[in-house]
Amino acid sequence: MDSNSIVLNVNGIEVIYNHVILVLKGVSLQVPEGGIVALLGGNGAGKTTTLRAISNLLRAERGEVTKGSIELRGERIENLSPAELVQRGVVQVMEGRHCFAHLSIEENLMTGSYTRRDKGEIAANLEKVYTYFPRLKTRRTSQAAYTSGGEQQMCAIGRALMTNPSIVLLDEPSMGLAPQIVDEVFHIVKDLNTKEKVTFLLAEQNTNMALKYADYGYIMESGRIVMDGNAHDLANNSDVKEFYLGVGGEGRKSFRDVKSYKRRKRWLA
Amino acid sequence: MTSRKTGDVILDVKNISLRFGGVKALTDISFNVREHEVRAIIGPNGAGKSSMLNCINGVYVPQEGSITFRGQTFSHMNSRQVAEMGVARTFQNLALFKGMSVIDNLMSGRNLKIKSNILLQALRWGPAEREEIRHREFVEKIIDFLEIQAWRKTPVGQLPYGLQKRVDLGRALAMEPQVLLLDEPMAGMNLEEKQDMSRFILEVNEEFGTTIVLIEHDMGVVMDISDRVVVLDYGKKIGDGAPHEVRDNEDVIRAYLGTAH
Amino acid sequence: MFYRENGQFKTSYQADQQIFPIRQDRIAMLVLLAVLFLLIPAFASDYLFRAILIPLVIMSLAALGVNILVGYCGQISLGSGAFMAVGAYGAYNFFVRVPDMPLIPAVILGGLCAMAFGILFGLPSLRVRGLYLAVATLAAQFFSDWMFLRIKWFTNDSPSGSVSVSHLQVFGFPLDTATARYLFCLALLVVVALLAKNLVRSAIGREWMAIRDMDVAAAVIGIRPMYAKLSAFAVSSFIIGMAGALWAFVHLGAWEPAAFSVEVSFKLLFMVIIGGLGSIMGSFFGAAFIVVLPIVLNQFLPWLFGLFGAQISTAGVSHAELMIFGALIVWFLIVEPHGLAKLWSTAKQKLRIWPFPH
Amino acid sequence: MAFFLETLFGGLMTGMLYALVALGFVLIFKASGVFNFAQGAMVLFAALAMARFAEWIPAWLGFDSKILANLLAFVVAALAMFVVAWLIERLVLRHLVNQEGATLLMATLGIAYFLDGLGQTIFGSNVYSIDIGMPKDPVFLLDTVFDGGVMINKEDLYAAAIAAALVALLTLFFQKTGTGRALRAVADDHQAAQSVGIPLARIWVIVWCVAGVVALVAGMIWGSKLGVQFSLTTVALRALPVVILGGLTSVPGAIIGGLIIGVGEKLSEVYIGPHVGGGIEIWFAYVLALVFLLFRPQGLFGEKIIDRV
Amino acid sequence: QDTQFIPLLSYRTGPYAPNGIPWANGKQDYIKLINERDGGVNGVKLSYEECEFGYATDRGVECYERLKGRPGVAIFDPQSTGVTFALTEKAPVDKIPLITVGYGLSISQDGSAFKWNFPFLGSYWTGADILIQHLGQELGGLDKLKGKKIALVYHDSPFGKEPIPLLQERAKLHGFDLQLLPVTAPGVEQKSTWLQVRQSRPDYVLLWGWGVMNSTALKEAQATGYARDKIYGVWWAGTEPDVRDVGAGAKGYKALALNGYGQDNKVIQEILTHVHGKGQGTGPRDEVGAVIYTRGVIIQMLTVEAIRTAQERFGKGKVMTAEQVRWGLENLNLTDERLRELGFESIIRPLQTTCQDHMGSTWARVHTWDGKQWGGMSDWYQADEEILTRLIKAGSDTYVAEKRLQRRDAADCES
Ligand SMILES: Nc1ncnc2c1ncn2[C@@H]1O[C@H](COP(=O)(O)OP(=O)(O)OP(=O)(O)O)[C@@H](O)[C@H]1O
Ligand SMILES: Nc1ncnc2c1ncn2[C@@H]1O[C@H](COP(=O)(O)OP(=O)(O)OP(=O)(O)O)[C@@H](O)[C@H]1O
Ligand SMILES: [Mg+2]
Ligand SMILES: [Mg+2]
Repeated sequence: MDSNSIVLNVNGIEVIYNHVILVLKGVSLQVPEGGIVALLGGNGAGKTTTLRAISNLLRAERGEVTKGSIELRGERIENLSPAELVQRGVVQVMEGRHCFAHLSIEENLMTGSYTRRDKGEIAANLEKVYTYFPRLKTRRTSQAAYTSGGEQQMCAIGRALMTNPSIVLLDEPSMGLAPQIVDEVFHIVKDLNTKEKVTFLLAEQNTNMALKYADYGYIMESGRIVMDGNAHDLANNSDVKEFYLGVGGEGRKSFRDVKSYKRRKRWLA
Repeated sequence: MTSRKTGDVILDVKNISLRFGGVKALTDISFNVREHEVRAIIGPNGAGKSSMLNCINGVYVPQEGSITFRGQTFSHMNSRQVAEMGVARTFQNLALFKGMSVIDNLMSGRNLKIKSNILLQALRWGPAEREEIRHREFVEKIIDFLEIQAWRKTPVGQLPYGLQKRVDLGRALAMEPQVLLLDEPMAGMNLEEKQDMSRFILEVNEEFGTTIVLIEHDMGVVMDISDRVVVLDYGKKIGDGAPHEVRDNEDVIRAYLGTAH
Repeated sequence: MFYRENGQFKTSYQADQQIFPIRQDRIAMLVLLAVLFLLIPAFASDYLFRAILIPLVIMSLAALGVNILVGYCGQISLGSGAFMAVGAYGAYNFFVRVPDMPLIPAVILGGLCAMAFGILFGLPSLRVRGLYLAVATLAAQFFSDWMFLRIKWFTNDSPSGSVSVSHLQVFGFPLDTATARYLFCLALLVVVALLAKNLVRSAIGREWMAIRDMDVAAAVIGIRPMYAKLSAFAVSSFIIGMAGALWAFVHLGAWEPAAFSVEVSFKLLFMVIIGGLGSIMGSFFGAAFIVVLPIVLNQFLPWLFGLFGAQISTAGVSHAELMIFGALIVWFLIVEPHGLAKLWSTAKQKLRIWPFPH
Repeated sequence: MAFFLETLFGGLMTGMLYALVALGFVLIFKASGVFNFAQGAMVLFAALAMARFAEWIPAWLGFDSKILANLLAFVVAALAMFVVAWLIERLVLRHLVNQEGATLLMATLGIAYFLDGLGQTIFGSNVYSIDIGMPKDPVFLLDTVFDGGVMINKEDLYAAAIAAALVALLTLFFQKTGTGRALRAVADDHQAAQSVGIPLARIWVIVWCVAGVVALVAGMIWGSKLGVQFSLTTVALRALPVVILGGLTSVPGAIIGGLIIGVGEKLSEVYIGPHVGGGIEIWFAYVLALVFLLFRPQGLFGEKIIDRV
Repeated sequence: QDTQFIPLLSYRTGPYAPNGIPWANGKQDYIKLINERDGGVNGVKLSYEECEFGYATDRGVECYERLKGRPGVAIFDPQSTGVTFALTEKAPVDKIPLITVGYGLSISQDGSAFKWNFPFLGSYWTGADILIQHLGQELGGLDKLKGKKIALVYHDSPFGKEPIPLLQERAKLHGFDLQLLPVTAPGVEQKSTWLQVRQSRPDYVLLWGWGVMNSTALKEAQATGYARDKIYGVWWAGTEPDVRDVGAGAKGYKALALNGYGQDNKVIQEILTHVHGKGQGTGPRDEVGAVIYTRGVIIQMLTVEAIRTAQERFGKGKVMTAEQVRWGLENLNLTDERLRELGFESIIRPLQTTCQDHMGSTWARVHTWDGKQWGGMSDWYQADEEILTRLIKAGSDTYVAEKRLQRRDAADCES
């Protein structure tokens, strides 16, 4: 990766929750300007934790970066507040939606424009979100708590877009979305990326989709990066194929047929 | 679809309509579930799938329609009755008991079966303790089955999402249900984990003959493991049939699948 | 270094389900009990008993009761003072109206009165939740304040409304020394704590916690919210009622309704929050914090100032005491929001992996 | 009839005074989901500051205009409340982001103790008076219609007017500005609010400042009625059913709740009290609030309690 | 052990601090005076320690437990009704006398049942009795009370409820109407109480309040237009903090005066010279001689005189045990002459206690607030023996029966 185009540089960070639970054990990753980087890995690998460390939402979870550094365009950001990061264009879409339950969908979206001052810009952003997610427009007056899971996910993504970000940390955007909308979300990502040069770091379980749209990928296991490479290379790696894409040697396996047989991942050896 | 036999209709949903103020979550939905089958419900976001499950287990009260379970017809049941009749479920937005350990979460699924009264429990004396241990043994089986031994005593709030989903399933299984309602059990999982989950579901279905109603957005999973599929869109039923029939249905493609599949 | 659980394998679920599955914990517990029952009575002064230990033990009992309701079942209650009052006056009425009523049955009957009262004021919990429920319980509090002031029958027609008891005895032994009183309260506390611990790790305890954590899901797995909530109110107010009876009979001897005012309710709630919601142990820590700390500060501060050659007036001490107490509460919460019990278990966790940092 | 009217008016006026204290609770709850146990302590602290500075400032500066003294004292007391708010955010709230309600409640209790101690250390524990020239004597209206007229207390009338104005102002603030929305967002989910760039620190300082000023106004009016001394903190306990009845999150709810509670407790004490020995108003207020809650568990104007799986 | 220890319970913080502070200061200053001027009691220096309890009963009991074991401890003044009730059970066990000047249990005047309680100078029963006598005198005879209406606005606690039996007795006797209006503690909200007063228009209101309740009551009376000069307070409602904040609004309000006050009294002058003059005053100088400050001084004087009396019997110049002090308390005889010597002649009336009578004197006066200060002292009244004795006998009989006590016999009186 070309080092001077790096916007986000995470360097050997260690994260501890609650003073005792060590979760990240020296994670390093780089996100280039205008790139889409995927962060892959199983449950509990530490993807969310990595994103939280970057956006500094960690403190609210009683977590702490104890080693390493995080730089945004050369500036150390470990001590900036999340709000200051949003000012600098870094926004995180949190896993599990976290919509403001008592606010209507539209109010939820409008909270995203808190750091924006220009009325015209806000209106335009709102319009943009509604064109991306027409479903939200029809539900705009409902209280977020009473919308369906997928609608809330859309709302959370839309809310982040309202901040006019330059870097979006997307945590499991496809979770709970219908296939059609999943496609759409990734299209939107691509769209923003090419048209507005928004950089994305996305943690995803849907490896298939993620590698299809990303330029570069990191794979995490139990708090470490175990593999990284171009999206294309990763997609062709045989381990990745078997464990994350479901296409072993003999093509896609049916979910009905995977029985107890399991091959150990090489990097766990 | 090997050794299992699907039996008679065990659950019959008739003309259910559900409204929240102006929002029509469900309009005149009817479908049935046969014993021992895996029945999937699919549909775009906000179609009313979760609401449908909520009607079945008494969380929501539909304005119209009735539900017949094992020959008994109800317009509304309370959750307790539903649970007593052997219907268990998992939740889309995890509804685990966050402050409790994994074991306690699963044990709470067995509460309906516990007979000792409060005094015996306080003394933890003879029969009460034996009963507790009996249930604990059952729960341990589920823990082994779901491969979550290592987290037995962890408070579930601290587990990663995917494991929480497993615990949620475990809690439902602990009820030894005849019908198991699963609301997006595989959301937020990677392929390997989805495979595990599918395996769990199928094994439950095959070994205990549990009837399964499944909401899922991963079409791969739905196509592979379900016997019949209902498709909802904006609260209306737009399709019902075997997976491949549904997949080729024009309406379904337009409303839900999009072109790619 | 020697605090390890590895090497201790459980061969039965029974063994695994013990209250203290780790051997070192069991030994520590036995030592603690020995200290409490044998060592302390041998050495403690009268002041320590009457002013600190007895109130501490009784308040621990009450906090335990409150914790069942608030910590385990998640129903915020500010009516604990009322439950204590009902327990105290209930026991009192049995005590003076039934000839030769011994202490233990009176205390238990007082607990039962509190239980009935608790269930009555627990009814709104079926509909009202959270802070809103706190108001329902405050209604109980103010109602009981009024009731024991106004309805003469409860106070055996004493004109001022204050009542007193004497000639306490347990199984024929008079409870007249501080040591005897302490041991009596402590024994009751140990028994109740054991029963309570059994309850919270049994089916009913799981029902309470399920209701607390996610009531809709609890209903779906067949837990009846009504039964769970009301049983929590019943058990909790029974224990609080007994504590109230002890507070009145054993600690105060003579009391007026103000002894169970709303401040007591608040204090009890604070004990369980600062100690740790949903932890039996936490109730004791919390009680110790709220009961003992102000007294310690009160005596320690003049000494501290004296060290620097400064004089401080009693008013100054008690203002400083308030400020330090407040600051300590905040500080502990920042260190560990889930209370002292959690802090304790984190410490144990660290000890277990010592000398490695994580 | 005249007496009934007097009781009614008395209740309404008392209710407005409760509402003034209730407002402080509502503000902070709305903005952070915290039930601020320190509200009573803040009222006392603010009132003490006002009362004492009104004495000290003229002494320091050597003038004796009462109006000027009160004015300056108000400003200085408000500044003191700003400092308090800022410190609370810095030292307490900032470290408790995303914690549960019970934890935060407890923290405000710590703050309450601290303020009680601090206030008495700085300002003393005696009775002090705030004299802002409120008229103390009653006026009698409609004396042509009723024998003896209908008595109304002017002081209450003024106080009620101030309370109403404050409420109108705050309602506007919440409804019409983006800040209002941000506050509600923060109350719902601290972490998510942070994630979209809402600066918690600033929001909290603002809200605690506003709550501090509300406490000051409440303290000033109650203090002028009762004298400034420790028992002012117990006024918070009287305001509690008001907040709950009106809904923890509703500014206008505080007023309506106040009026209902005020009237309810006065009528009950005057008409039912004598038959049962009197002294019932405080529990009656709570029971009244409870009855309303049974019909609307979130209070009259509170946000609906979300209940969904 | 060479000093006599006097524990001082006090509340300089909390809801009742405005009254608690001068009270505590007076108590301390008198001890200082004795040590400074006389070098102690017959050479036995007095030591003391203050324990702050914020008017909370449980903290008060803690203070008691903490201080009761000190060497040379003489006596306790619980300073609150709640603590008095709690200690009444404990004192006989610990053998420490309780001195409650002007408060506490009315029936504890009966020394044959309450060996350890000393409600000197008056109880709420004597207070209520004197108020009624005063009203009778104002009207020109107790018989004029017939058909009158008197409302009792009282602090809803044992303190406020104590006078009720006596007033009921008197109401029966003279045929006046007694209306009871409880005020929930601490008494910051009294609108409905005073609306009821306005409705029933009683001829007089008796105010049995404490702390903030008093000033609130007077303000509310003003706000509802009830004439302040028809309001009569108990002696705990007749001090400076009760009315200072109301100022002119309370003009004409009257209250019982248990004691004289003001800086002219000799003892106060001596405190000013020997204590404040040497920079050792506990509180501000201008508070010396205030009503409740002086009450503190009286309490301490009674304590000191009890020690002195005990020394007469058990050995001059020795530190007395609490039991011996109790004997002193029971055998006090403060004649006019003695009071003059002590500088108390216009503060209290002569006082003599016996084994049966632990009160010693039931005299009190009524004074008036003129908008700026207390004054306009009436003559002394003495409570009606006949009524009191009857009530006390009945009350203490019940008590003795309930506690299964023996009334003290002549031998015990000698001990
Ligand atoms: N607040 C917390 N307190 C304690 N431990 C935590 C906390 N949050 C996460 N963890 C632990 O940190 C580890 C990594 O969690 P993380 O959520 O980062 O994983 P993830 O890769 O995002 O997983 P998933 O795909 O399930 O979202 C897990 O083992 C989890 O138990
Ligand atoms: N309690 C409620 N109050 C108001 N509206 C509701 C409520 N529950 C559901 N709805 C609405 O009903 C519709 C159906 O919701 P439901 O949760 O059943 O959708 P779903 O099919 O499960 O969607 P998803 O796949 O996104 O989870 C949605 O538009 C939702 O907003
Ligand atoms: Mg994650
Ligand atoms: Mg759904």
